[in-house]
Formats: sequence, C-alpha cells, structure tokens
Amino acid sequence: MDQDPVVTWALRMGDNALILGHRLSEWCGHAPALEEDIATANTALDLIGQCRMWLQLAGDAEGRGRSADDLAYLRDAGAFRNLLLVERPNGDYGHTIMRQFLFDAFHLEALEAAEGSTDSRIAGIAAKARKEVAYHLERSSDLVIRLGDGSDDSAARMRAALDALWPFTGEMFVDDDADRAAADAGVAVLPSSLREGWDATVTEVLAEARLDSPGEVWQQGVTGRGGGRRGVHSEHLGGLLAQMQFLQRAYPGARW
Amino acid sequence: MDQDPVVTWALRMGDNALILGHRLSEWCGHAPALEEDIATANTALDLIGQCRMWLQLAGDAEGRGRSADDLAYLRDAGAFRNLLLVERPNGDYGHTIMRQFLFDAFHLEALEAAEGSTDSRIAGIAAKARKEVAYHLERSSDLVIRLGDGSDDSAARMRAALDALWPFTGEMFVDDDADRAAADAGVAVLPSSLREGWDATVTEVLAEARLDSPGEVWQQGVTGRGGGRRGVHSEHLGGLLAQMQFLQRAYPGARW
Amino acid sequence: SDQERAFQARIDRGEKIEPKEWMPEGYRKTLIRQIGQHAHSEIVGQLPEGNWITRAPTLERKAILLAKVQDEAGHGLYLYSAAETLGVSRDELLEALHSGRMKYSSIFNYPTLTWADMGAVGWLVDGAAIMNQVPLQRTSYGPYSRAMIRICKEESFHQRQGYDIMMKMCSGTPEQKAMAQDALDRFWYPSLMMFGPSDKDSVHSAQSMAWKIKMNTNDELRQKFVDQTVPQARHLGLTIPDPDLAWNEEKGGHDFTEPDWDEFYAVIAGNGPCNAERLGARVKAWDDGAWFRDALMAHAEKARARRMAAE
Amino acid sequence: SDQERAFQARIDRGEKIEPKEWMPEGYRKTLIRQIGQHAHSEIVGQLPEGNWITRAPTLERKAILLAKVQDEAGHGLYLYSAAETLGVSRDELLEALHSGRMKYSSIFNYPTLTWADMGAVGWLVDGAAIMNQVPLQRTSYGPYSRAMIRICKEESFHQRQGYDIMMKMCSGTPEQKAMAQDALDRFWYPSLMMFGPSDKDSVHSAQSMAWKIKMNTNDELRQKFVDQTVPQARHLGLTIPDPDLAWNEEKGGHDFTEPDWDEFYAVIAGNGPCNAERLGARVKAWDDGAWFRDALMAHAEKARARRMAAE
Repeated sequence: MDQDPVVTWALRMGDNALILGHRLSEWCGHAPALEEDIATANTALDLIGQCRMWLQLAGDAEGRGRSADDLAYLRDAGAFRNLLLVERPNGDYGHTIMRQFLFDAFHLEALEAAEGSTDSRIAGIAAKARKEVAYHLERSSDLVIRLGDGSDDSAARMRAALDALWPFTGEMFVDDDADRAAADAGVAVLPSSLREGWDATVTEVLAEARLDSPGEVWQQGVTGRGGGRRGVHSEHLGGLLAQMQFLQRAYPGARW
Repeated sequence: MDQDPVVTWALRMGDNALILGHRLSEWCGHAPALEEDIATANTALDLIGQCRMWLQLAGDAEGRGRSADDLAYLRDAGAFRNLLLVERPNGDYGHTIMRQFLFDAFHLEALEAAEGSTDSRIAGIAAKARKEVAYHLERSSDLVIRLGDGSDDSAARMRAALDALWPFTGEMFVDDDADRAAADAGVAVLPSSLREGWDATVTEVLAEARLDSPGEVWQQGVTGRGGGRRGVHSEHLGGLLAQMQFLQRAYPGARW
Repeated sequence: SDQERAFQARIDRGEKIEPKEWMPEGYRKTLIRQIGQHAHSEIVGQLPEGNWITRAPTLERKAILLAKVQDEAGHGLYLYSAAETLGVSRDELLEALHSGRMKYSSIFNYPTLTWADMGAVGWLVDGAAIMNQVPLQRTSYGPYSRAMIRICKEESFHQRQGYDIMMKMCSGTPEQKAMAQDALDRFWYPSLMMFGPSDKDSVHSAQSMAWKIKMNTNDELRQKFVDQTVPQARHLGLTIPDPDLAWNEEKGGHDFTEPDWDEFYAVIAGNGPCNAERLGARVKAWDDGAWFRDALMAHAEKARARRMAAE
Repeated sequence: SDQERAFQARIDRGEKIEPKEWMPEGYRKTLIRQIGQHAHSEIVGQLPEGNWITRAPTLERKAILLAKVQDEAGHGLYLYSAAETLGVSRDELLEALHSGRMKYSSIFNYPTLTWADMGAVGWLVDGAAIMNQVPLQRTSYGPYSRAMIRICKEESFHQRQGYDIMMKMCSGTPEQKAMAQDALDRFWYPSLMMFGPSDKDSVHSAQSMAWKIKMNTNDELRQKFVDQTVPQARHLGLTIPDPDLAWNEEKGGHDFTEPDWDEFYAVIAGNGPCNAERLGARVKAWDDGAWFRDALMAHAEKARARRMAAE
C-alpha cells in the first residue's frame, strides 16, 4: 500500500475517472441519439482529462518516476483503486445514466471538499474538475428525472438500474486507514463526511424522478477484504484492462 | 512473408485451430444445453491440441527458436494467418454451429489431403487431427440438419447464419503464391483442389437441412489486399487477441 | 413404521438403496435437494473458470482448463441423472435453480481476479469439494454413490492441477508469487465456508447422518481440510491469512479462526460479489437456448412422423 | 421556366439561396441526398475510430480521439440541421439510412486494424474529405455553405492530428513504421475512391456543377489529392502502393493508377469488409435507443400537461 496519502487519494480519484471515462467511451457511435453520443463523449473527455491530472499528481507524489500513462497502462487490475461502481458494465443507456448520476453526485461532493485541501495541487485540480463535474451532475440528474418520470418502460428500466447499482454506492462512503491518514494530514476529508450531501442530492432527484430509493440493502465492497478502493475488483475490470492496455503491453517502450 | 512453405502452411492450420478454439471456448458455461457445453468444450480442446502441434511445427521449421506459445501469444493480428471465417463472432448458437460446419467440411478435406504430404511431420499431425475433425464434422452436420429442419424459428436462424457466413467461405479455396510453393514442394495440395469435396459435403447436408445454398455471392478476402490467410483480418481479431494474450504481454518472460 | 425401520436397518447394514426400491419421502426429498444442489454447483462452477479460459497464459494451461470445465459439465450430467432416478427431471431442477428456489455452492459467487485464482480454485475449492465428496462414495443411495466414485477420481486430478498452478506461481516472479498469496487470501475463508455452518448451527444433520446421506459433520470435515491444507501452503511458501492459526498438540489438529458467518449467510441470501452475474449468466444461457432445445424436439417429432408415414 | 432561369441567374451571380426561398425540386432533392449522405458519413464514421478509442495507447491520444469522434457527431448534427431546412426531418433521413435507401461514404466500410489506421484515417480520409469540402464552403445553398465552413475548420485540425500520429509511428520502432506503411497500403486506394467514379462515368455532375452543389469534378479533386499527398508520404518515409505513380511535368501533376472500380461498386452495393457491421451497429443503436427517445417525449408530454393543469 502506498504510504503517502496524496498518492493514494490521487490514484483513487484518477482511477475512477479513467475507468468511468473508458466505460463511457464504449458508447461512441452507439448512443440512442446523436445528442447523447456528443454528451457522452464529452463527459468521457472531461474524465480522461481529469484522470491525467490526478495520475500525474500520483506519479509525482510517489516519486518513482512513473508518468500518468505508466500508471494507466502498466498496472494490473489489483493495483487499480477505483470504486466498483465505475467498472460496472454499461447495460442499457438508462443503466449508464443511472451509474453516472450516482457517481456524479458523489464526485461533486468529493471535489468540493477537495478544493479545501491543504495540498495545493489537489485543491487546484479539484477546482478545475469541479466545474466540469457540476455540469455532469446537472445533465445526469436531468436525464434520471426525465427517464424515471417518462414512459412505463423507461420507469421500469430506471428502477431496475437503480436496484442493480445501489449495492455499489456504499463503498463511496467507507473510511479506511488511508482515508484517515489523508484526513489527518488535511489532504482530504473523510468519505463518510460526504454522505449527507450525496443523500440530499440523490433523495431529491429520485423523488422528482418518481423512483423509490432501494433503502438499506447489502452493500458490496465494504466488509472483509473486498472493495475496489482497496484493489479487490470485480471480474469486469480485468477484461476492460486487457483491451485498454493492449498496445502499451504489446509494444513496450514504444512512443505513440 | 515466411519463405518455407511448411512454416506458412503450419501457421495457417495452427491459427485456424487456435482462433476457432478460442471462439468456441467463449461458450463455456453459456451453451443452450449441458450436452452442448460438453461437446463445444470438447471441440475447442481438440482444436487447441491441434494448434499446439501445428504451431510447434511452424516454430521448428522456421528455426528462429519460437515455441508454439510464442507464436500464439506474441504475434499481433497482422501476423496471424487464419481464415476470416474462424474469427467471426459467435452470434447465436446456431450461427456458431453453422460456422463450425462450414469450416469442418473444409478442415476435413484439408487434413485428408495433408495425410499425403511429402513432409512426414505434416502427414503425421494431419493423420491425428483428421480423426478428431471427422467427428467434428459428423456432429456439426447433424446439428445443421436438425436445426435447419427443426422449427420455423430455427430454420430462419440457420438461413440467416448461412447467408451471413457464406461470403467467408470463398477464402478457403483461393490459391496464392505460398500455396503454389507448397504444392510444388509436395507439402500440401492447392486449396482450390479441396473445393469439390467441400461442395459435395455442403450441398448434401444443406439439402437434408432444407436450407438453400446462397449460391454465387461476393466473397470476402479473395481480391485485392484482403484475406486472413494473408494477414489482413477483420476488426474482430484485435479484440480477441487483446484478451487472449493479456498475461503473456503483461508479464513478459514469466513461466506459467 | 415397520417399513421405515426395515429401511433404516438396510442402511445400517451398509446396503445400497436403488431407484425402484421403497424409501421414505424425507430421504427422497433430502437426496434430491443435495444432489440437485451439487449438480447446480458443477454447472455454475464453470463460470468463474470460464472467465479465464480466454486469457489462459499458455496453450497447455488453456487445454487443461478447458478439459477441467468440460469435466465439470460432465459431473453435472452424472448428478442430474442420479437425481432423475429419484423422480425429478433435469428441467425441473434447472427451473428451481433459475427461480432461486435451489442453491449452488456459494463459493462460486466469489470472483476470479487473477490467473492464480485458477490455481486457488483447484487447490482449495476442489480440495474442499473432495473432502466433502470422498465419504459420499459410501453414501446409501446407489446411483449417488456411483456418481461420486466417478467424480472423485476426476476431482482429485483437478486438485493436483490447481496445486501445480500454485507451485508455478510461487516459484515464478515476485509478481506471480504475490498473485498466489492474494488468491489464497481471498479464497481461504470462502473455502472454509464450503463445509457449511458450524455443527451447532447446522440443521437436518442428524437425520441425514442416520440415512448416510451425510457421512461426517461440517466441523469434522473443516478441521480435516485445514489440517491437510496448512502443510501444503507451507510447502508453497504462502501464508494462510489467519494470525490465530496454530497447531494444537492436544487435539492433534490446528486451531483456526472461523469464517465470518454473517458473510456466509449474506452470500447465500444473494448478496455475494457475483450472485447476480452467475445466476444471470445461467438464466440467460437457458433463455437464449430455448429455441435450440425446441428445435431439436421439433426435428425429432418431424423425423418420427416421417418414419411413421413411411411404414 | 422564368422562375428557374431567375434562380440560375442568382446562383451565377454568387448569391446564396436561403431556406424559405423558391428553388427547383431537383435542386432540393439533390441537396437533400448530398447533405444527408454527408451527415450519415459523419455518424457512421464514428465507428471505425470508436474501435480504437478503448485501445488508444496513451491518455493524450485517447482524449484526442474522443474529441475527434465527438466533433464528427457534431458535424452530423450541423448537417442534419442543414438538411432539415430543406423540409426533411432527421428521423426520415435516418430511416432512409437504416433501410439502405441512402448511403454513407464507402470508406467507412473498411476496417481499422492497427493504431496506425487512426493516423491514416486522419491523414488520408479526412484529407480527402477536406479536399471535397473546402470548395463546398462556396456552395450556393446558404445553410449548407455555413455548415461547411464550420466543419472544414475542424476537419483540417483532425487531418493534422492524423498526420501527427503517422509521424510518430514513422519515427518510432520498426514495428510501428511497418504498421504505418501497412495502413497506407490499405487506405490509399479506398481514399482515392472517396472522390467518386471517374468523370466519364459520373452521373448528375453537370447539373450539380451548374447549381454550385458540386464545385469541381471528381477527377480534378482526386488529382489534387494525389499531388498533395505524395510529398507528405515522402516526408513520412512511406511508399505509396502504386508502382506507376510518377510526376508528369507536362500536366504539372502526378500520373497514378486508378483504383479498382469493381471493388468500389461492390462496396457500395453492400459487399465491403464491414458494411454489415457498420450499418448493423447503427440500426442496433437506433432500435435499442427507441425506448429512450420515446421516454423523453413521454416526459415532455407529461410536463406540458402538468403545466397546463397548473395554469
């Protein structure tokens, strides 16, 4: 485990952005409307941009000479620190939107808090990313509402998506030793402190979307040895990385 | 291009077996009946076994010290010599069976002819593989007949599969310079000479299956620069290899 | 009743009960549940390994893994056939699996995350399965006993292959060794759970033991498994993730930490990391394959009609 | 008619025709076909590049490719909007695409097989597209002309990015250089085909030229493209796969081998390497997305009803 809380924190943020950006990019050319193709690519682009900043910070803070690309392309699954939520497969477009909304609501809270980090690099990246993510949340909230309160079919799909994804939301708010170290150092706030803001956003949007919150259900990755933030992922991440990292793995040292 | 006709020929046979074996292995645990899970795994297993023999021969004949595993795991798509047919995605199970049948009928002809190769290594491998492939063909013929002459739904699926795959059968019978070199050396017969036997088998089985042959349609990979046997594949092969080769690429030099 | 007493006497004498013979309804039901669950475990158990067949690191490993998964499907067949002798069809059993009324071994609800997991599954999961199954070769129901004899032979082969993968990983690069340790860390407690809850919490056990459907208690088998596995782990140079693991001279076995039974019940209830994927994959395979099975029936019917018309 | 003569006179004077103004039915129809086909090409053109977004070799390349594909979707939007000013809806145009009545540029029926293809597509395919589009900035139909001005600006950016990928590949490892040459080998003739059949075989051209819907002949543009590309290839150190390519001092341009027009017509007829995949992907996206589009309409209707009820 990396000791410097800045490294851990930046990896977790960067990996979330990388993996979710990758998932979104799988929609390129396949979205249900041209406007959605554009918006999804745009969100993916923002996330890849943020990923580059976070992973570069992680590499710098780590001091082992690893670039953002090294971190993205040359780590195997067990070294990734993203949430299980963002590696979930896309499902239908409603599922993708629901995943985006649940993450965006967390992402915005995390970035707003991170603007107050004692580490100026973190604060700086967070301030840039926050503006983009505020827009992501605005967009995903709007779509959750319109699809949840749309047709019978869309309402059923959004309910199914919510039920399927809800067990992956708990992981966002679990404090572990690395989080406590980061909080002690003033680098970041405790994940648990973000819960209240997230709850408020989610409750409001789901109400407007006429979707019932699944409430207290078993949460993945929060007990035992599990959880993406600790490097224990689902089977989905391995397949994703096999694609993503192919060229860097097959042509080591080449420049592109 | 490899000069030794034995190398080229063994690579083409080995790559066909490898890629089709891989495609079949994607069905593991997902086939429509337990008996099919077993039979499909069994065919995949035969093909992987044959692939090992062919690729080892290719590596030996090439004389550059490459093992069968090196050839399977460390070549990029453009160096693969398999037919476009065997890299087609699985589709539904009927599609998989139709692909298998069209290939088996060719495969058996090719192996029977190869038993008469002047190269004793080729003749030896072909004799072993022929027995397995005779059984593959028996099985896939039987299923094509039962599904083609089954329900209305299955007949429609098998017709669609036949139409979709037929444009990839022409490539099996095109003679190129490497084939002519192999034929001149007595290493193998010309692919075009296998057509008659294949036609007879396919015509008979399709008739019994009550499926119309699509007849003369545009064939893929036979003109211009295309064709899997010359290393110009479809987009599907790259994704397949990214999965297949991941561990060897990610952990170079490790032994497993 | 006299019939029941006579039945029990036969079992006590070590006779095998055969399909057409009288048996208590509870015996039949318990067997159907147990054999069906075992059959389901074989076919669901294909999935975590199927996840790595397409990424197996050498052609030989790919072939070995394919053969293993094929064996598992074969075991599923034997077991469904054994269950059918009790008057339940394979389709009925599958329907019960798909609707969630019947279970499969919870171990398959854990993900396989690295190639070392193929080793750990063979070594630990097949190892635990064999520990459960070897005594069942002497079970009272004839068809089940004979299925177990065939299965145990193959399973022990699988276990050796799994251990062989672990050996290769542990003698490989530091990264491979770390993968092996990580696999052990993740599969240790779930493997201990495979023997079922502690005897004090286990239901149905006494009757099943009397009927020789169950031959040993859960805790006995778990202890045996730990005692067998500890030296194997040592030989691999791996550390079992239990700081309290220690040899207890007095009992002639290891003391060890119990698995987290809350997790066990949560996974059984459907909340394991992969429950939804595993069952979903099987239901999808079944639903997507309906046309195929229907077509084979339609063809058989056509062929029969043609034969009759020709007579 | 007088109306038609007056219309032609306006075009000849270089005036722009605007949506509400009178125009001959043939002018409208030809424009709809041409703009619609161009719009379809933008959205189908996302697919061969989408194939590599998930495998882009660096984060920067991934971002650049994402941005490019996003631009293409944006171009599709501009163009469908321009077509809509002629009285045809986007949905009607898409229906025509999906049913095969309307085409998209055949170049997108070729596969993208290596990362170098991302370079070749930018350099050659976008290069050829720009060659076609730059003159269309001066086309007679106002909305089309304005869309072209926006699009050309972005396309030339894409072309430079493509060329930059080729530069990197050509100055990289021998394997990378070989990929670059292979990409040029595969995309050269299909790029030449992008200008359409030889003038002597081209239909509709004269009328389209008079209407300033088409500004140059196919052969003119093809010649210009070859003359522009040859020195670029030389600068990259790549060989154009045409042994008969040679500078012709007299005509002040290169002589070159015509593409295989049989292949061209075969691909247009649906027999290219990827026709079925490309159109299939678009139809699937559309069909799978029907519930989504319907839901947004249903929501809008509900919201409207609620507003009215509240008034």
